[in-house]
Amino acid sequence: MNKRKPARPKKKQPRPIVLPQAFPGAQGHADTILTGTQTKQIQDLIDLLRRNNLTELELERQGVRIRVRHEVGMKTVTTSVQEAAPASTQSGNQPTASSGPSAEETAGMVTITSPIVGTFYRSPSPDADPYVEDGDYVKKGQVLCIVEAMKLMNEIESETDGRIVKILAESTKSVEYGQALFLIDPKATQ
Amino acid sequence: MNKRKPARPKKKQPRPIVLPQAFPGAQGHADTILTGTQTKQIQDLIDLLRRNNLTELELERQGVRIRVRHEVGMKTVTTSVQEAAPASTQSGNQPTASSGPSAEETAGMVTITSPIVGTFYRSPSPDADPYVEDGDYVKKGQVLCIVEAMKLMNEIESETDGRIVKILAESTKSVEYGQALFLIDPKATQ
Amino acid sequence: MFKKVLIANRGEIALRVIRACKELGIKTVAIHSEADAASLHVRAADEKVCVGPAEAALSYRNIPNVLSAAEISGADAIHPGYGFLSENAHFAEVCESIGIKFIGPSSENIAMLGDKAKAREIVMKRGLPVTPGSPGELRSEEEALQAAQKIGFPVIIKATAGGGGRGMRVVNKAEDLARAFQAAQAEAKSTFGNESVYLERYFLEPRHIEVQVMADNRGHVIHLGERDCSIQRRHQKLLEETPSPAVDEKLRKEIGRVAVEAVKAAHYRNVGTVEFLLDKDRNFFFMEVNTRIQVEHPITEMVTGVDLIKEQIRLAAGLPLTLRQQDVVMNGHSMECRINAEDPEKFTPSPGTITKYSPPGGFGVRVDSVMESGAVVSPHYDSMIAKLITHGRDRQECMARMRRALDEFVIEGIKTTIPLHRRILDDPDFQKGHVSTTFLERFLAS
Amino acid sequence: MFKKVLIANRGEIALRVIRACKELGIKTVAIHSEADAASLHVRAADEKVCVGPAEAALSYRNIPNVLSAAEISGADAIHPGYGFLSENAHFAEVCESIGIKFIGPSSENIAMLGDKAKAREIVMKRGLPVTPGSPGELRSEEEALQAAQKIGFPVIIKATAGGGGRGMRVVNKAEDLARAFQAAQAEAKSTFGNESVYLERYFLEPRHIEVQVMADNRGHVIHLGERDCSIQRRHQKLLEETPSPAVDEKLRKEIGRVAVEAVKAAHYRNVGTVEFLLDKDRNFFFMEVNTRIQVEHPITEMVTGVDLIKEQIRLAAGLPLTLRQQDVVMNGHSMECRINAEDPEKFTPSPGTITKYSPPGGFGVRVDSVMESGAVVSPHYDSMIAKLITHGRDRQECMARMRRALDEFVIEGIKTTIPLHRRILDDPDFQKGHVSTTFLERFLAS
Repeated sequence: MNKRKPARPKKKQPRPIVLPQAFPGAQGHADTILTGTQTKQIQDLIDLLRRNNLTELELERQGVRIRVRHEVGMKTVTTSVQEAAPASTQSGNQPTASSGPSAEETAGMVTITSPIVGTFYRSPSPDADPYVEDGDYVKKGQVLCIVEAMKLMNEIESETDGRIVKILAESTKSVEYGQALFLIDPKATQ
Repeated sequence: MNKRKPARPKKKQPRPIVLPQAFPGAQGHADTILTGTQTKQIQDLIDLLRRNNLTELELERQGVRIRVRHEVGMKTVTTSVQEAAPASTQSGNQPTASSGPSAEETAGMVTITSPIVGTFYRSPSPDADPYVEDGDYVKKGQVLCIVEAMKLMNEIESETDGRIVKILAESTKSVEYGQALFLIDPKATQ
Repeated sequence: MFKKVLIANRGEIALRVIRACKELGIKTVAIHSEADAASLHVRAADEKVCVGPAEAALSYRNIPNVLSAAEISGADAIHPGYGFLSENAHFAEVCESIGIKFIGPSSENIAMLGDKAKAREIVMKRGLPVTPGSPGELRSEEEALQAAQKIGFPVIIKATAGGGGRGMRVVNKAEDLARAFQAAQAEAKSTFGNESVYLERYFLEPRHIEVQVMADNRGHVIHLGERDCSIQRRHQKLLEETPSPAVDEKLRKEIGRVAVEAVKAAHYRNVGTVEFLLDKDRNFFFMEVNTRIQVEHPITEMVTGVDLIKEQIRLAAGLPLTLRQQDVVMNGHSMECRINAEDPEKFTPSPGTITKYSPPGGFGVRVDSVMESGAVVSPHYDSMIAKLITHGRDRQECMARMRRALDEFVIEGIKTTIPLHRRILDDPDFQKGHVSTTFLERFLAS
Repeated sequence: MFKKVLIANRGEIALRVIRACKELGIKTVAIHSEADAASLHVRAADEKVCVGPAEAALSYRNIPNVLSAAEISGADAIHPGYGFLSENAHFAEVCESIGIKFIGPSSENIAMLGDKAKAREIVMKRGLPVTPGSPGELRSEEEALQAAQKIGFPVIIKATAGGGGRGMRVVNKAEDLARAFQAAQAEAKSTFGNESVYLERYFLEPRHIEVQVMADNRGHVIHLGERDCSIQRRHQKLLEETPSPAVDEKLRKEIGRVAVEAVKAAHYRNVGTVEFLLDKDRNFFFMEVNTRIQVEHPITEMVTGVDLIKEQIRLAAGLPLTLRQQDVVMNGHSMECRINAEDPEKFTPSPGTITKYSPPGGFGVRVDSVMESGAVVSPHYDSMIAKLITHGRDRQECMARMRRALDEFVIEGIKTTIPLHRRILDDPDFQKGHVSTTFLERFLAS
């Protein structure tokens, strides 16, 4: 057995595609929309934003619309870039080039992020049903997904009761530390 | 005879003091006020100004007050710094650390600048009277001073009729190309 | 050769490794904490993975996350840089076990040489000179006196559990030993709860001399000359140079031979550094082996022309040394000033945003840094933000070049040690090369 | 040694000279036009004098103002850089006459070698190889045929008053000569109003090889190896390297010897460059002597470790050479890419404000430039805004390093030739070192 292949049974999915620079979640079809040069240009926009202390910077070009927000009262560059990251991450799930959910959309939502680096799986095995689907109502402590790292399956639980508003990562793809996985509306009741 | 000494008779003035960095006209007593470090700090202020597209930047410290102006609508870095230069130049004639004449003061005035690099003399010889004094009325074409360069005495003439409002350079000191020598009020009539 | 290398580090050394990989045609994966997302080392890499929050223990030292990042990115090797996981034998071992090449020595090398007593033992067995000291704990004043007389005065009594100068006593003559022994024991007990003490030769004004070595998998070992790292503050190196003003061609050959022997005795592989104390009479004593690339490696690169990071990668890939000892030629002189984000007089850290950054340039000047205008110096990590390295035909030219490069270097928004380095460069003793590890202490006191 | 040097130039070469002066402990005076008041070269100097408006003829080439600036600032020497007044024999002569040292050769050297026919004559007299050609103007077709048959085909007919390719005809065989002769004469007459033509050997794919020389006042002359400057566009060098891929140790010795002989024949002093054509059969022919420091001097500095600007200053101060020929050792390989503010495809100038400037760094990378974020590239001057120089142990490493340095170089707000250099570095012929002065033309056409 190949030492480096995780010992996951019946695994048929392709090897996770590597995270492209500056777009941790922009995978699959999104790759064809955002080339390396474009992601660099976007990084430059982020730089531009933090240097100029802007609150928002919007760019539309060749059908790709990028929107980077910067909260008033931000202290450091680092934080501002972190703020920007989820917006670009979400474009990975929207390969038709619309922007990610705006701050208005995520207001009041709970974002479940990955606590480790690894591979994201929506179901306990390739043949099984996903743990949760869009629109499902979940309970605090309910398993939402698995992130596999070092051959270990780490179950990620919901931090809140609520309804799954959006699944932000793609099954079998790699996720970074802090990457947004689920958007949950805690105010939604069944 | 020393080849490098200009062949000016009865010359008793000390050899011109060298122009300190960033303060072409800040000579004599001004040297003790503005050290090399301070001029660098002021250069930094100018950099700050042009980077930030400010209209004015004022600094008061240890009795030295520096004021740098920036006209609205300036296009290039270069020009903005040139704009700033005359203000600092004038501090050479005001070793008591006041700022140069403001834009309001120079409005409507004609500035006579040096067309060459050389040594400024207010009189045809050390024993002679100055060509002009503060407050004198002058005619267009009247000799105002001499700028000596390459052993040649270049007479600088007034470009206008008017009254000498201010003499901006000190006799026997060196002047750059473009350095302001006299401020003349062309509207003043005798 | 490797196809893709993950760099398990941050800042200038991460960028240094990325540059070497690019020149070798190897793809790179940067890891970063949340605090470093905007760092130049992240943008310079082909790919990047966030491995944790700002705290290094949870990100750069987080072994599961670092290894997962290597797995998901498909990296076939990991370069650990210096610090963080670079001398962690367990990490190297896990890398080996999952088939990812650790770019450095074997985990056994790291474990063995990380135990300073063991390293000393190996080197002593080979008949090489180590700092003279008591074999172990001293049980009585008599034992202490015996050991001291064997070694010769002055000696220093140290707590075996010690550190930070506590429980230490310097003794200049036999009649002072008994009292110092008791005092050291008492202080050791009150400070560390353990009265065990030992004794070593005390060197008055030693130099810290280290020798760069390279070893391939076939057992060939060469050295690339010495570095003089005597300008230190509290064991933190501030300024390094090569060649050492105290080492001539004969001594270089001798100390180089001992370094190579020591490394051979340990069956060491890859790039490493053997550290020595050099006393005023030009006797040298083995101290330890550093099993990583060191901060000050660039000065050796400048005089030898050898890219140590590329060699490290090549050696880790199993390639043989491309140089024989006789091919190593030291040309001219090189110095490195470590530019730290610190108050240059009080040495208090000075994190913050760099409002203006303009590095020096021109002939013989090298800057290794990820700083730029707008970059943020985080309080979470080491304060070193840039390495300024100069090279000249001789020490004189090298110093003159460093002086003008320090004058050119513009870093605004935070305080840095640039003014301190200017002062050191202006010091007559430093200019003459008359330095020791006590230089900076006296210099700062004056 | 001089106390204070005025630098009669602008941009990167002015900064280069200021850096050398600082390292030698010499005060500096920058001159500048009104357009350059904010330039880094002005801020880097100890003093500065504005010498005129933006137009170079009225400022940097304005001899009275430049000399007055030296007088009022008390400078005892003037470094002319390259371009502007650097090869102006009259300027050098006036400097001499007023007791200000011109850092360069004597005015007689400049005048004599500035006359290309004269330089050729001196070198021929010494029995050294010059490009074969007709002795002077050709009066008739018969004279032309005689000369061509003596030299051998192909030949090129040129207008004596010519330039820019007008009045030129390449002739491959004797039967085509008569018609080409008439056509060239006619074109020369219509273009320059002077039908006088001459004839030279035509080289199909020559290399431009030049040899760096240094001569002191005692008649000692050495050379520092060659530079290959074959990558040119319309006689403008774009990329230079040393050693030349076409020159081996034997040829280097031979061409170096000829360069030294040529310089001795001209009683030349200070630093200079002897230019040669190298044909495909490795025959070389003297072309001319450049009596100034050249743009591409850094690559020679990188491989020899010799600071050419400092040597230039020392030699001008009357000091003897510090090196003998046998002390000159070429270590590794070096290349220079000239970064111009130009469209990389159309070569149209691209002046403007640089919005972001971030130079590459690390081992083996040198940048000579006065650019910075916010700097303005003026349309009044040469478009070269930076020189990117790399050094490696061999040509392969040097190229890999250049490639990654080009990738790292960020210049925004204007167009630059960086993309063109990337393409050249990726070209298989270039990578093999198979280049000639016709390389770029073909490269751009493909």
